[in-house]
Amino acid sequence: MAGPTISLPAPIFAKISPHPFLVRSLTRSTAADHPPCRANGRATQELRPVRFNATSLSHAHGSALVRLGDTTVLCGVRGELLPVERIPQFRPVDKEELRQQGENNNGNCGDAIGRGELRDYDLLVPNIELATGSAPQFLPGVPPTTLAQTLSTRVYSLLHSTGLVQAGDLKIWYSPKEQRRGEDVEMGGTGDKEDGDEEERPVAYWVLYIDLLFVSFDGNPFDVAWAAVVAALRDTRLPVARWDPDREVVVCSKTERRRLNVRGLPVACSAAVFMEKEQSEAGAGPREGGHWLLLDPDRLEETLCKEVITMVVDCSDDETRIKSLEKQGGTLLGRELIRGYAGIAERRWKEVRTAME
Amino acid sequence: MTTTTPPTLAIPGQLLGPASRYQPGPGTHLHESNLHASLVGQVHITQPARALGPAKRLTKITPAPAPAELPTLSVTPATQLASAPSREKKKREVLPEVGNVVLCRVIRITPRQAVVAILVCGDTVLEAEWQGLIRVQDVRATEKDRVKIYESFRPGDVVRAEVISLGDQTNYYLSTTRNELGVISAVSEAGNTMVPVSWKELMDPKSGLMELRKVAQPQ
Amino acid sequence: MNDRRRINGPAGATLAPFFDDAAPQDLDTRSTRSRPPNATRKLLLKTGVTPSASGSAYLEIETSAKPGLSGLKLSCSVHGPRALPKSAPFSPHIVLSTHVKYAPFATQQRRGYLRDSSERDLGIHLETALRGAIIADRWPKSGVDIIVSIIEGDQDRETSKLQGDEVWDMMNTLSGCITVAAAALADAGIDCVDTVAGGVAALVQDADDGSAPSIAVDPIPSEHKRILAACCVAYLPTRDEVTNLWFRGDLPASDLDLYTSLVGHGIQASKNANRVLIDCLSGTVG
Amino acid sequence: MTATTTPEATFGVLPRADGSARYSHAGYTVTGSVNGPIEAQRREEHAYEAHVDVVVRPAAGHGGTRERHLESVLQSSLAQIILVKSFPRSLIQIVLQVENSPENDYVNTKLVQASLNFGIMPALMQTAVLALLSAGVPMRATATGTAVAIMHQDGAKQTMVDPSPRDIEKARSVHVLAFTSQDELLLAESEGDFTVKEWDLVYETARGICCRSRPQAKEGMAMLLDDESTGGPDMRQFLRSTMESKVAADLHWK
Amino acid sequence: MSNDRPLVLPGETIDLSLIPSHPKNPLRLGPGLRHIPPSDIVPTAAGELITNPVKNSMWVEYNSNRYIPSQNDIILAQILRSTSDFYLCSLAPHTPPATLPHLAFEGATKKTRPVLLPGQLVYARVSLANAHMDPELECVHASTGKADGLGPITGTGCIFDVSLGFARRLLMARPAQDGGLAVLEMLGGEEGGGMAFETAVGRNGRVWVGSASARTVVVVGRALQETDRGRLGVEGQRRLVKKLVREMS
Repeated sequence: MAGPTISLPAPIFAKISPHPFLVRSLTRSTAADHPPCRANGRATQELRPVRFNATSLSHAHGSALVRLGDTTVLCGVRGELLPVERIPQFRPVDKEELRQQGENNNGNCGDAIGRGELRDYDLLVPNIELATGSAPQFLPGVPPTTLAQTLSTRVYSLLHSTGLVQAGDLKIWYSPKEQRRGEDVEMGGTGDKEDGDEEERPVAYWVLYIDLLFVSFDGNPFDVAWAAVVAALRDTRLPVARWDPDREVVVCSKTERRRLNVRGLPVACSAAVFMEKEQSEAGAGPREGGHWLLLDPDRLEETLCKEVITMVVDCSDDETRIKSLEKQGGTLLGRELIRGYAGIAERRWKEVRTAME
Repeated sequence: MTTTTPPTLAIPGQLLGPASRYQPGPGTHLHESNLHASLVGQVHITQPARALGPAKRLTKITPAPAPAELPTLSVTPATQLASAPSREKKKREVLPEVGNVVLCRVIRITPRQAVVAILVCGDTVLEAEWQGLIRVQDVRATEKDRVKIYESFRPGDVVRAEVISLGDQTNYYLSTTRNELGVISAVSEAGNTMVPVSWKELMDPKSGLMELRKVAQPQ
Repeated sequence: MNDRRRINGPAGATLAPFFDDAAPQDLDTRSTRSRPPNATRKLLLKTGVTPSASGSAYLEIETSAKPGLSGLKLSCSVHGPRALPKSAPFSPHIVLSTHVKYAPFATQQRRGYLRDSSERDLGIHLETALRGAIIADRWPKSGVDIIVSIIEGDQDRETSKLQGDEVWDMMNTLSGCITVAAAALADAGIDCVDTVAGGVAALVQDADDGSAPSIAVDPIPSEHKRILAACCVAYLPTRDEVTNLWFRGDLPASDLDLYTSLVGHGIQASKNANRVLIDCLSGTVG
Repeated sequence: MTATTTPEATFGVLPRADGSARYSHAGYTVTGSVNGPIEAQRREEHAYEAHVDVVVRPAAGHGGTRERHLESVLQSSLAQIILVKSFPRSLIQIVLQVENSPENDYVNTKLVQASLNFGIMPALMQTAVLALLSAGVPMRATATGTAVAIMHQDGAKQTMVDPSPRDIEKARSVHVLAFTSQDELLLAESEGDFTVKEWDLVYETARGICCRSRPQAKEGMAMLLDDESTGGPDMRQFLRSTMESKVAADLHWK
Repeated sequence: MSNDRPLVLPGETIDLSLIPSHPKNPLRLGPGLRHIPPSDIVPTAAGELITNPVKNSMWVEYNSNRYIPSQNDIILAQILRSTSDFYLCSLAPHTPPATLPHLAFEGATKKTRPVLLPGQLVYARVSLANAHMDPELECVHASTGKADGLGPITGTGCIFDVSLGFARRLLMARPAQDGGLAVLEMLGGEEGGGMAFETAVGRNGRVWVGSASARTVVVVGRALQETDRGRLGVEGQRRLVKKLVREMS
């Protein structure tokens, strides 16, 4: 809207024609001293600082509150017990297999067993709630929107593909020998004969309910949600649990708690592609006019962009590993741009790690 | 009854002064012949000479219009003050009212009417989007019977219009009959921003093609 | 039954952890009330926690000295005034809709995703409490959504055995909802005749020796042996009006003034909350 | 791989729909129907463009969050190649019914939920494109897609095209890429553990399958798919020859 | 497939040699093509690229089922209901209704306008079709004021759905020669024992068959639909007609 709307005050221009407004702020510098930037005052490559706030939720085993600009997510992790007899078609994995798994733990195939358990028994249950009044467009009291379902699915999928949590940590064993030693006295030692051959066996699993509550929504939900999941899992302390053969229940210690060991630190970094020219059928294709890669887009920018990219990287080891890549909704991000994007994701990883520690 | 001057800051329910000495403005209400605040913010006393800004349907508050000479008390939310930094500046929502000039975007057109989303009311950017209608008989003042909506508005156009009625449950009724009202910005079928050439024509500078509109006379 | 819009847990339901060394003497060693009977717990209130909303507020009741005793944590956001849905009929005034939802991890028992009856009750009580405060006819043809998320319920983690506590917890929760919603409404700039706040008072029995029960404000169920009755009051201080009153339990018929004085104490509690509310709101201006 | 290595497609399998196609490849068979542009319901109506609605129905059981995710990925990609701006306020509906898939979706007699299904994405994408073409929905371009996995066998890396679910289980990383007929990267989804170098390799492989420039010499006549060069079918040639035979049949009277 | 009618897919670049360049007439683009300024012409559908050097026009020939209204199309519409000053009619299932002004009939005035009931058929021309509005219809030539065959359809008959391509062939000046479509002539000729019937074909893929004998209507309708679905050549059509006639008698 070059012509007439220029005369209008900025906020009104921004409201009636947001796309041209963003184009203008990206092309014209408001003052000599600082270059053109996004409508939100950020440079195109500028990410909002991420903040991790300590939370104490007394009914959760782990929690985290993550802020990214005006997007705020609260994550609560809560463990509940799943006795093996409640699992249809439970097939126990014996110690031997696990030992193998332990050996080539870095190798991929070993994990497969554990991963299988996590998936087959649904031990990880992440869900994202947006309908908390976090933004005007999310109406309260309605079932999860496509966005919420998509986010939950992406978190679930990444949880499994990254092997952040291992089934071993969620498994509760019963080893009769160890537990009986104390009891031998009154059992008169006969016990060993009867069930000496009784093998050490898994009796239950911890199921982790990972619930994400959006307190405030201003774009880029996945990066924040994922960061909150990782932080909450690192904060998680599960009660030490053992099998009580007499009462035939799993009992937890009130005092003793064990920290979950979270493998690696995968960090998500998202961006959106903003086109100078809104694609029109009569006019030329996307190639006409300039474009900008807007890192960590806010709510307004997300409504003005179609093409998005999310890369999840882990730089804990010397070499940067990509854990997930999602690019869709456009044709502008080609091979070169995606290659280059890895560098941006690395930068983000460093920021998040420092913020987390 | 206190005769002290009104406070500078007010909280909803707070006593501001007697109705005998002030008349209620935005952000205030009458209770037992006293003015009380109904918003959080700074208290302003406007002398009658100066008319106040977007009136908040005073008729609803005072059964009988108070004597004109009384100064008006109003409470302005902090977020609305000029002092507030522009980043946090979140205008408090206002409603379109009869007589307001609004800016809206055309959503849908039929032979009978253009459906619009009202985005700006007076100089206030609205948080919510209120729906409005420009009926074919309200497009222009002359040759009303010859008006064709399709030759006056297209979806996506930004239109300056005047509120003529509260309308039905969903729509405000708008009019563009005055010269300065009508399309203020539009994109051609080819996707280029067009420039006005007459009161009923816009031109795509790239292709040179003309398109018909009810064009607002530049102010 | 699988919820197709969510990621579901195991088919066979899971069990909340069962604590072994949960000493049975728990009941006796339960904390006793340290505050005087007419004192409320410290309230923390903050507006503008959800920038994307028209108005918002966060409320927290300070956790008492005893560890594991969780204080109430509420987050409220207000959206509107905005256009009513197309289906809605014409309304000459603003249409209020309130939603109260527990986070799944907010209480002892893991909460479901669908609103249950207690959450609906809270919503209804909250609506009536607020309707009395809002100047509705300033916003014809518009609606406002008030959404309260209960991040943490007012509940003792350890006292799983004490049944019936839920009811009394809800009283405290509701009074919190009312106060936090009032702050969020003011933040949204929706005209109100006054600042409404919630307060709770209860008739409690602390000794077994049949001694006369006493009245305590802002009660924590686990701090009292028995709660006979309680009421939650939504009160407008400058107007001296009660916009909503919720009473549960039963009072001995012997003392007829008991009810009045119970409500009176509720109002006292509400006034305390109101002071915090006013301080919080005054902080946002000037 | 037990399943067909060369893709196959048939058209008009659902005569009631504006367009339809059944596509089978790598063990997946998907039937797609397209209707539109038709009148959209108010709530899903876009003022300035057509609403592309994608519905994915799994082979077994009801769709869940995983299907919603697949739908949104396909939706955002297909909306790029359909000329949506030409049909404001209207609806273009694409229903993709998975007829059969090599993996068994049931573990412990319950549906495996949520985790992304990379194997099936190319089949869904290809079916949708074919159904759109058969419905004559105006499009900016066509698209072709494929799945590639990186396997680690005794230390050695190797890429595998159209991996089976078993392979995907073992794979170090799995990738789905789709290109437009203008050789632009339309969709890229990857999961697992890989480096930029590895992704480059994957990109090359996928591009070879999706964007082989069509031999001008054989231009015109439908031909067999040459399957040797990059160890994968030539998707673009497949698309072209398939459409060729369909158009020829439609215009038999000429 | 001969190379003068090459297959094109959406987005493919068209060999410039194929684009007709007539000295005087401006280039006219038909369905299945879009012009991208300044000079690109790109297919939007999969089909055969047809060019007409004389008319200096080009389009993509393909068959489909979804009718998209375009100006001056002759269509068969069904009245849905009447408003104060126009009728709402349906051109195809699941599409927004088209408007037909009460006065858009030959010699129609406020008093003399024809009264049409829901369900009734009209043979009409698309007078306005664009992306932003629901289509508008007329049963009279705006310039001449004459109906030339347009208007409400009277007489006993029945409506049959066919593919859009088939409808276009029926509308050809010489269906038999240009469209390979002789089925109607046969039904009327000796193969069909000289049936008596009339048809009205709409570009929106609808054919109305009218006849005194209900049986004839059914036979003609079936003949058309089976020719369309079965993609029958002239020989096939002859066999079909014979078969139907046999079954009938």
